[in-house]
Amino acid sequence: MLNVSIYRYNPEVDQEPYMQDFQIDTQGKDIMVLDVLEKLKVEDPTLVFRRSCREGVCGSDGMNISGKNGLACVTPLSEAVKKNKLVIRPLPGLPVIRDLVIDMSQFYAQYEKIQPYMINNTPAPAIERLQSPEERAKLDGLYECILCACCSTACPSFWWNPDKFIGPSGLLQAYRFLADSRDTATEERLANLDDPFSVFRCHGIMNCVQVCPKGLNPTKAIGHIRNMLVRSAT
Amino acid sequence: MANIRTMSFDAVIVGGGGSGMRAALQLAQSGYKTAVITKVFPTRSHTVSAQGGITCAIASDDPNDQWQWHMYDTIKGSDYIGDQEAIEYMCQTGPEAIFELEHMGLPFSRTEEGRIYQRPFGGQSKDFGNGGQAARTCAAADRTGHALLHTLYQGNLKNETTFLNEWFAVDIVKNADNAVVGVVAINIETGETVYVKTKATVFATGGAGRIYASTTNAHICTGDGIGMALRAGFPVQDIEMWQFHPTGIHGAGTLVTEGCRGEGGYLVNKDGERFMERYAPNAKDLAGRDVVARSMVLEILEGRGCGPDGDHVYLKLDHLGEETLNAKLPGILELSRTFAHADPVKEPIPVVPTCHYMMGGIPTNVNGQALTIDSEGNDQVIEGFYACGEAACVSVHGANRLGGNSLLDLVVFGRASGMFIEQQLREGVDLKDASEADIEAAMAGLNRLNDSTGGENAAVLRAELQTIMQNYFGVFRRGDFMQEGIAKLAALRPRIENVALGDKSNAFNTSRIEALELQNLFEVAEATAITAEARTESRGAHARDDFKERDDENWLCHSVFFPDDKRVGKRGVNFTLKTREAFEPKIRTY
Amino acid sequence: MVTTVTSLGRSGLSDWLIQRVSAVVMTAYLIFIVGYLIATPDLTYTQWAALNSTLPMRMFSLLTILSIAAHAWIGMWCVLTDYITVRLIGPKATILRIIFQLGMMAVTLLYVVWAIDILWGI
Amino acid sequence: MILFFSVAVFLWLLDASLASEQSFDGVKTFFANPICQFIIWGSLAALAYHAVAGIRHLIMDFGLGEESFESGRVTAWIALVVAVVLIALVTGWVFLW
Repeated sequence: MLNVSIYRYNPEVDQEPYMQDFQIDTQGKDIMVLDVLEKLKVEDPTLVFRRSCREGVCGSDGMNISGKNGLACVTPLSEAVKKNKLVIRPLPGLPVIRDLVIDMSQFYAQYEKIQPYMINNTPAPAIERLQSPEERAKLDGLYECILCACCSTACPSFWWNPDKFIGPSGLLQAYRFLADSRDTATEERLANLDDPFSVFRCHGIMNCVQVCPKGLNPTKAIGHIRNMLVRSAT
Repeated sequence: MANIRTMSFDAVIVGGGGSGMRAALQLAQSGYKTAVITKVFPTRSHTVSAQGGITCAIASDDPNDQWQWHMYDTIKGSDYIGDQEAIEYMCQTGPEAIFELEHMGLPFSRTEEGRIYQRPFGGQSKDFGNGGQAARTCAAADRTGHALLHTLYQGNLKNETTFLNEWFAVDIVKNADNAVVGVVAINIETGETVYVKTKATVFATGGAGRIYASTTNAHICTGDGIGMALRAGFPVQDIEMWQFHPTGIHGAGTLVTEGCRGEGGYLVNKDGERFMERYAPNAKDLAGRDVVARSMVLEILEGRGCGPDGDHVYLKLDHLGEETLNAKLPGILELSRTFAHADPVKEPIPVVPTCHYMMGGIPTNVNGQALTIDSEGNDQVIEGFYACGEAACVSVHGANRLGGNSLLDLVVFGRASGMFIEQQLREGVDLKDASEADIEAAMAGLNRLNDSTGGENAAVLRAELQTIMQNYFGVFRRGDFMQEGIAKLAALRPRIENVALGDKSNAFNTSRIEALELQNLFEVAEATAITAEARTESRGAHARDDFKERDDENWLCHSVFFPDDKRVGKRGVNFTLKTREAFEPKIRTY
Repeated sequence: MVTTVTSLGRSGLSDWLIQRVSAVVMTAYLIFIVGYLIATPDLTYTQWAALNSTLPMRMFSLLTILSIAAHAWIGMWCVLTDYITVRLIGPKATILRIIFQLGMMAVTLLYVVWAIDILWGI
Repeated sequence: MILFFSVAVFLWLLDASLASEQSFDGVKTFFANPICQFIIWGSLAALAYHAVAGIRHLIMDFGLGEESFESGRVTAWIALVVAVVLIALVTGWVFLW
């Protein structure tokens, strides 16, 4: 039997959050953490968590699994269980709505702030805008972000200033558009980032890199943004 | 009790996936007050899981490519019950829709010339089947759906669409004229129930793959739009047509893109034989999906399956080399390592045909207007009601969808619906307001669930439903078996209508949502079962042991399921092309 | 763009650059002084005073103290805006932070004046 | 914080050592007092650690080490080891000199 400890909080009932212990028979199989949650929800329908694609591409089920942020659907028990115990908490740093569901509006607000869309006001050609494979390769490691918030909620700078520091996820996306040969708003984008908080609160702690379930590297992207800022200023 | 808050919009789109967001984008750009009701944050929608690409004749891989060839492939793929007018519209408009997406920033992979990279997919040919394999599927590595969905969300952010994120539409509100004037929806976070009033209700609610036990579909693919439409008394079309994708990861059900075979991968049985050469000598592993899936099941049934239980076959990719795999199929490497514990660089992936796509849905015309059929058998537009994407059956897929055509379907018809509604709104839409009683009627199901006291666990009932569908309505079907399945479903209905609500709280109550989803799943399953039993032929994805041949005399038509009397009717297939004479049905071989 | 009035350079980039340049200056000074002290174990007052009264050395020391001031200002501002924020401790945070900041600015200024006084008072 | 206030200590030292011959000698005797030694040691140790970590950051800012998580981990360890060595040297210098 596997011991599972889960963070519980229902604002309608509970004065404050608590950890609830469950036991589950996994029959020794190396299933995913999400499978465990699904099984537990059959027993206890009041257990609440988000999930959708169950294959690590939609970003719904980001949570703190045995101390590390990750996606429940692609985290096997063999990685998450320590001493026959699995501890599941919501992603840290943002308000909890209920159980493992957090209020991500602050996270999304930072994403929206970087103007996460292509800006190119030159007349569009009748076909696609051409882009060489080399130029396109610059977007690899950037466009794959699934907005799961594992990185930003692992970042102390984001914990302290979630309203001012854009956070690793938003900055990765900021660089995704800065790096796109088709985007023409580079100067405007850089100007919007050149304050002491938006980018420069990154202190290179690299928690984001450690937890990203897609293996992306926001710290590196932030470094690129900084270099672009330096170059544009000189 | 009907004293609920009303929110008003010019247009409301239910569903924040690819087609819903494409429609919303069109309307938001036009300046009309548009809202998207979506039960998950938009980028969590199932479009995100599409991998291989979006098929369209943009003439990048082959400068001489023609949309007419794509049209021919699609009609042939549909086993001739795809509406030719709709297919013509899709293939012809496609390039424009793709270039728009590119201009919006979709990070397509590129060719040396800087154009969009295209890869071969199943069922693709040049020169109307005479020029060999074509490469027509536009790709962003093997994450095309993800790239597409995020790009569309970004476009909507830019145009300031209103998003009702994590809201769940419960039922359709109809006025005295039987026109659709909005939906009742729940804000999942607070539990508040609201009447969302609008002049145009667009259902872009996606598929319902979760009616089967083994599916590539996300947990959220529960056919909510189909369930709502059926409960409102509106018919669905070709709902028996379910595509089984040849390559779902054995055990997990996770999708492995057809692009793997497009890039040169192939299937082998336990003897290491490339068996598709026997079933489809020309196209081999790139035959239509229905053909490949059936061949795989036959291999397994005839004892040539792999693994200790002989219940799957292998997809071989290692001969492509690590570099190609990393460049072209990075997502597949990740998925296979995670879910199959197999590294495709070194070993084959265990795969099995898995429920993937609902070809049927709410019948619509090319403008996205939902249709019903009157007593004389004529199409009749349902005022105020639209559908696009997988939930709709504009019928570009007929009895079998070609790989890469779903993404094209959703952008082309999401866009078309948006453009048409824009025009309607400009001309003025005059629908009677819903009465208290009308709203009350739409609340009935939810109220009954909220007041429920006894009943069985939703998860248990759902599993039972999925098992029935898997066992009786799978890749191969047989009349007596299906009748048994229908009887089992009939016995299940009262139990599902009486499902227990184990959590009555208002704060982010996912149990309530799952109970409502279960009822939607059931409606889809029942319609599927009854229609499948009625179609006494084999066509496309619908393969019957007791009627092995295609029967063009009786069944070269759409099936239409009417929920009120659970009757299966027929509707003619459109054989009118604007640009040339229609393609007549031929025997379909690959 | 997040606007703020109490940071030194107002732009994140200039703050960041100042932080790096001042760090280089301080490191150089530190290495020089430590090296000098190790190289001359029996340091006398005369040697020490002579060294510090040359113009280049005075400039170097001055530059260093200015670097310390800027470096500390930016660094402390960062720490204060991380931990003493309205989010963490409520509306009194702003007042509290301004008090801390004013105190820090006063001390920093004092350091600079004091240092100039020392260097040119030899 | 420690560093910020230790600036005062160093300035005072500088002031005293440069004011006159007597006060220069005063500084020398000051160094013999264990409590004062400890204050100096603490300030220098903090400075050493801060400087090493700062230099690591400078190096990373120049994009060396690919900014990968692995190199981050490795350089953090290196920085820590170098800092410990320096602090040991500082200890020797302050207390044994």
